[in-house]
Amino acid sequence: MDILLSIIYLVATVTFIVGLKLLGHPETAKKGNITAALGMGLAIFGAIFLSKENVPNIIYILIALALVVGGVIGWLIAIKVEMTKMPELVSLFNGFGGASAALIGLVEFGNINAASEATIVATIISGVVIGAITFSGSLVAWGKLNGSLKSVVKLPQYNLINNLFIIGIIAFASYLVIQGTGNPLVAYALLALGLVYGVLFVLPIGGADMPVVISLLNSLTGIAAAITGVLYDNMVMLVGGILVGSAGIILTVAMCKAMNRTLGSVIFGNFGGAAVADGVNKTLGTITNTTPSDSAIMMNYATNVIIVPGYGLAVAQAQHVIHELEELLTEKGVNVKYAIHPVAGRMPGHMNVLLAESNVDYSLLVEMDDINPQFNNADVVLVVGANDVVNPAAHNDPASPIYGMPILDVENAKHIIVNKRSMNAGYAGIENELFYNSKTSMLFGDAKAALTELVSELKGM
Amino acid sequence: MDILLSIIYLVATVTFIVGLKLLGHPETAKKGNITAALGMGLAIFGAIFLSKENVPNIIYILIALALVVGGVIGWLIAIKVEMTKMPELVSLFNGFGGASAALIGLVEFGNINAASEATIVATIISGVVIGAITFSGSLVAWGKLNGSLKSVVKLPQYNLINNLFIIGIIAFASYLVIQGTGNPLVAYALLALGLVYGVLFVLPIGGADMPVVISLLNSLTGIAAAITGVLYDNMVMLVGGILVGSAGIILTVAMCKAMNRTLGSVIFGNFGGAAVADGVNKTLGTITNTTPSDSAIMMNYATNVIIVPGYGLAVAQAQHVIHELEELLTEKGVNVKYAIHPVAGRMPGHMNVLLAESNVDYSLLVEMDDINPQFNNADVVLVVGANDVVNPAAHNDPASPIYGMPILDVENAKHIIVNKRSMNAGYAGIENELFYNSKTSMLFGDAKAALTELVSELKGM
Amino acid sequence: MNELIEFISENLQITYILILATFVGIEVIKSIPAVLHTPLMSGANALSGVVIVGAILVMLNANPEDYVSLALGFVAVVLGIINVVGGFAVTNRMLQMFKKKK
Amino acid sequence: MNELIEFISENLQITYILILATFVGIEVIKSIPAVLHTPLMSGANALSGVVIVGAILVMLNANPEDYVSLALGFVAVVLGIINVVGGFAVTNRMLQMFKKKK
Ligand SMILES: NC(=O)c1ccc[n+]([C@@H]2O[C@H](COP(=O)([O-])OP(=O)(O)OC[C@H]3O[C@@H](n4cnc5c(N)ncnc54)[C@H](OP(=O)(O)O)[C@@H]3O)[C@@H](O)[C@H]2O)c1
Ligand SMILES: NC(=O)c1ccc[n+]([C@@H]2O[C@H](COP(=O)([O-])OP(=O)(O)OC[C@H]3O[C@@H](n4cnc5c(N)ncnc54)[C@H](OP(=O)(O)O)[C@@H]3O)[C@@H](O)[C@H]2O)c1
Repeated sequence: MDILLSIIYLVATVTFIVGLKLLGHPETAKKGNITAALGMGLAIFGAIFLSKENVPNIIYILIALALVVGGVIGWLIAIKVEMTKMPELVSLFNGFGGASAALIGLVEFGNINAASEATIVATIISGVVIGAITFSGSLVAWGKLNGSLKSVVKLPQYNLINNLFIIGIIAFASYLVIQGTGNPLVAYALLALGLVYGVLFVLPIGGADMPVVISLLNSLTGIAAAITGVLYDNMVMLVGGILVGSAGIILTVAMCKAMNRTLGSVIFGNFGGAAVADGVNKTLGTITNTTPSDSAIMMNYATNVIIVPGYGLAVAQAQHVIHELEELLTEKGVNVKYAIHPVAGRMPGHMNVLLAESNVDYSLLVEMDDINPQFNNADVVLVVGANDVVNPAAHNDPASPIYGMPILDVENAKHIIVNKRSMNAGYAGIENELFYNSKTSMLFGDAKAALTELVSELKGM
Repeated sequence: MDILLSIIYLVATVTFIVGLKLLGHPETAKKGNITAALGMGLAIFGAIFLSKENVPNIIYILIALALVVGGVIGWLIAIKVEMTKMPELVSLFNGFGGASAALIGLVEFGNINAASEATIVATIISGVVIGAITFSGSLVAWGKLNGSLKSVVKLPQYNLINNLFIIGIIAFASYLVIQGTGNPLVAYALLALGLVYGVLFVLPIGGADMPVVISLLNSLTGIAAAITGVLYDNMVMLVGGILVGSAGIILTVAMCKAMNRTLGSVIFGNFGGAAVADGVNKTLGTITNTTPSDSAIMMNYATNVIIVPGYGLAVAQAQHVIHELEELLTEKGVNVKYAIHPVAGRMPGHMNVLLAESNVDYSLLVEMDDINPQFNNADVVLVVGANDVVNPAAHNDPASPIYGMPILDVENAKHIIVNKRSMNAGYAGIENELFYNSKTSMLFGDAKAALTELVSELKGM
Repeated sequence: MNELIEFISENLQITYILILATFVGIEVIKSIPAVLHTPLMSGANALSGVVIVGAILVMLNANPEDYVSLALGFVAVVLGIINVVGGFAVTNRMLQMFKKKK
Repeated sequence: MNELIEFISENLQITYILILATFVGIEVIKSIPAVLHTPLMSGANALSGVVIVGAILVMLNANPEDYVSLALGFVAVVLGIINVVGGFAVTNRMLQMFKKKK
């Protein structure tokens, strides 16, 4: 193997590790991304020009064409898409990576012959299957997130069916490895099985759990890349793939933990998506209604106001109005901050991304652990489209599915105004005692409409 | 290579990694140590019985003898030595590891012949040199810590001499690698050079900096082990050695950071050890003296007392008296806690180890970050033999060598009693404004004597 | 089980590399703040596009007459580079959102 | 420089192992509390005693008539095992000091 190429791959691998490390800290994250991207460029460059000599020119032309076409497409999608559509985009891209791995497997399958080693056959087959699963799974996740695939389709006994299905695939693949095969059609059969399993796997999982699923599928793509690396004895694919694979698993678990769930309950479905409200019959007391103008008065005379944004703010696309509200209050001498719960919304960092879109000053966004002691001093807390992340059941109802999840302690404030459209539950599908608290007033209505009214009332004061 | 042995080495390597990981958390540290020890036992077992067949019995007998003799010696030293003597013990053990690496190099040097590859020659030579440096360096560090080597010997221009010396060794070694050698005496020459350099390297460094030096030498031993691993193509030595090498470097840097020093200033000597008091001529005001009986009265009527132990407590071996004092006060209804600064004393964790020896309840030891906000509520702070860790210059004198080091904010308490023998400086060799604070009273005397008096006064109340 | 042992004995160093890389991946990621989960996922996704190196190798090794392999390889390269370029670009955009404004 | 490139090309996988192990060592240790510095140093010291494996190999490979090698190997094993046993035992004792009393 060419020594220069080896060193290029080595350098690229190191940039991947360093890039991932840097990505883990807010201050260095951008640098990390660029580092890893440079390493990737280097690896691609090396692969094209140093792997093989005497390649016909037509092949170089085709590769260049493919790179330009794909590169432009990827770039355009990436810069055009709205910020709030990013998770589904990641899913789509991830699916493409999986498809690429599956296609490589397909081609290499054609080169299998009776003399092929079992290890080689095993890597090719698992590349095809894993690639296919990530491809179709990612596409389903993408569809769910962007709304084209609304419903949660649960076959009866879907857990059993899925498990049997994957066991069947593994058995078939093992048979092929041991017996060997010459028939290229078998490769397409494996591909088809993988595709079907990917759909079956993701379909029953609730839309809100998709970030976790995407992270899991992402980890799988990494493993597919590592397998391809074993096939070609290529270190950058091997190490890079394993890195993504193991980092992805840890990330998946971390995401579940932040939502107070287990990976098992996400995959085998406990409450995500189609869950039914729990304990709706319990009498929790009465609720107090308020109007935009009353709310405006209250906030106008407050010293400290904390805004708690949630999923509803994103749904209503009310990030610009809320920013206007915050600026207006600040002008009037009110001290305004945003309380950011780590899993508010539907993806980690959702609120940061959303509010950044409307140019909210980053220093006003306060993380949960830092803001919690400040609720004591808050005169008014405005909860906009958030529900689970302010549900006191997490503290005091051991039977609640969110029991133990850290929440924003809005109850400690003097007054709480909650804006949502109805008394419907949030993601976890449970009642929220907070709404019945004597300090709480409910401001019903779509977030955008209600906040717009609030702002115009405030302007008139 | 025997597959079983490979797997044993693989498992041992994994236990090393997992062991180190577990060692990094207080709750799992003990498990980590045991995990790594089991892995080491496995590796040794595998090396003896699976590396080679048809070894004469006499050799097995000799190995067994060596293991028993060394094992018993190591075990006895380890369990007999006083807790406060542990750092020097680590240094001694580390020196033995280095010596072992050097001896292996010596033997292998005899097997070098004209046909030996340059890589092999290079590994053997560096094994001898690095092993020798760690051996003699560790012994000097050991001597300094246990007091048998008191003075800081600084040759004139020692930094220059040391650097020239090591460059000379490297040049000589490179020459040998390139030219090859058959003369076994050369090996002894290398050994001697390494031994001399180890002494030269450690001798000018102040005794108080020894923990840092030991950590650095420990890292070097790891590298020596890794080099030996390359020589024998032995993975457990290779990976284990590199792990210790890189972890040791990070640990060394972390230790320096906790003391607000740089590694460079430790090695090339800024203030460690022989530093002269700085700004002694500045007039800092007057000091207030107090007596054991006055101090006893003050503490008797306090609600909250915080004890700040420092290096002087260890010197005076007053850990038992202070525990008695604390128990007495607690009986009288006073709320007593210990404030533990991370670098109080002369090794990290020194105060924990010291106070644990006298059975102080672990939950009374409060780390700096947690205790600092509590000084506001403290009626009396009793500083026993601590100096730098309570020096406000770290906050407010940018010219001070300790500027920027986090300290215990004892100044916030209502009264401060400081026990030490004189107005002498501590490790950093600088004046301490705290002693001149109007809230501070000085209780001069050896810590053990003064506290014993204090306790008997208290008993009489 | 037997296959696994065989693989290890034949690829001992690869096995070490796999294990060490797994540890690096785990250690590097654990204990990162929740707000960075999404950019990190996106960045890791871009990295998994390294599979494009394999797609390039497929094309380089393909016989210029073997249209099926060429076509599959071509598609694989296109999809792979979309993953890489799009992945890094999206990550970069996300991270831009996190930077402190003055 | 040339030697380095030669070493890398001849021992490519070893190079990866070295680099990855270095990262593991760094990542595993960073951000540990200061009180654990001493036990950790002690534990790492015990681990560096892995050099005893080399000492054992020296003895196994020695010719029973070659007294010099045997003697040096013997001493190396003794010193190495002192480092290992003593190191783990001391670490254990230190850690015992840290455990919560009831
Ligand atoms: N961030 C993540 O990574 C992530 C990923 C997956 C799941 N999750 C989960 O998602 C939840 C996030 O909590 P959350 O408090 O942000 O949201 P939530 O608990 O899902 O509640 C959102 C609330 O917003 C209201 N809403 C919806 N549309 C609205 C509109 N147009 N105007 C005003 N209000 C509207 C809804 O009530 P109405 O229908 O009555 O209006 C709903 O109760 C957590 O349970 C978390 O575990 C988070
Ligand atoms: N912990 C570590 O890992 C480590 C390692 C190396 C260096 N260091 C450094 O060591 C220093 C530790 O600070 P520290 O406040 O604990 O100690 P310190 O600043 O060294 O001060 C100790 C004080 O104790 C007094 N003393 C000595 N013997 C005594 C006795 N028998 N009875 C009563 N008092 C006695 C001395 O004053 P008199 O002579 O007047 O009595 C001295 O001022 C820091 O600068 C730190 O950076 C720490």
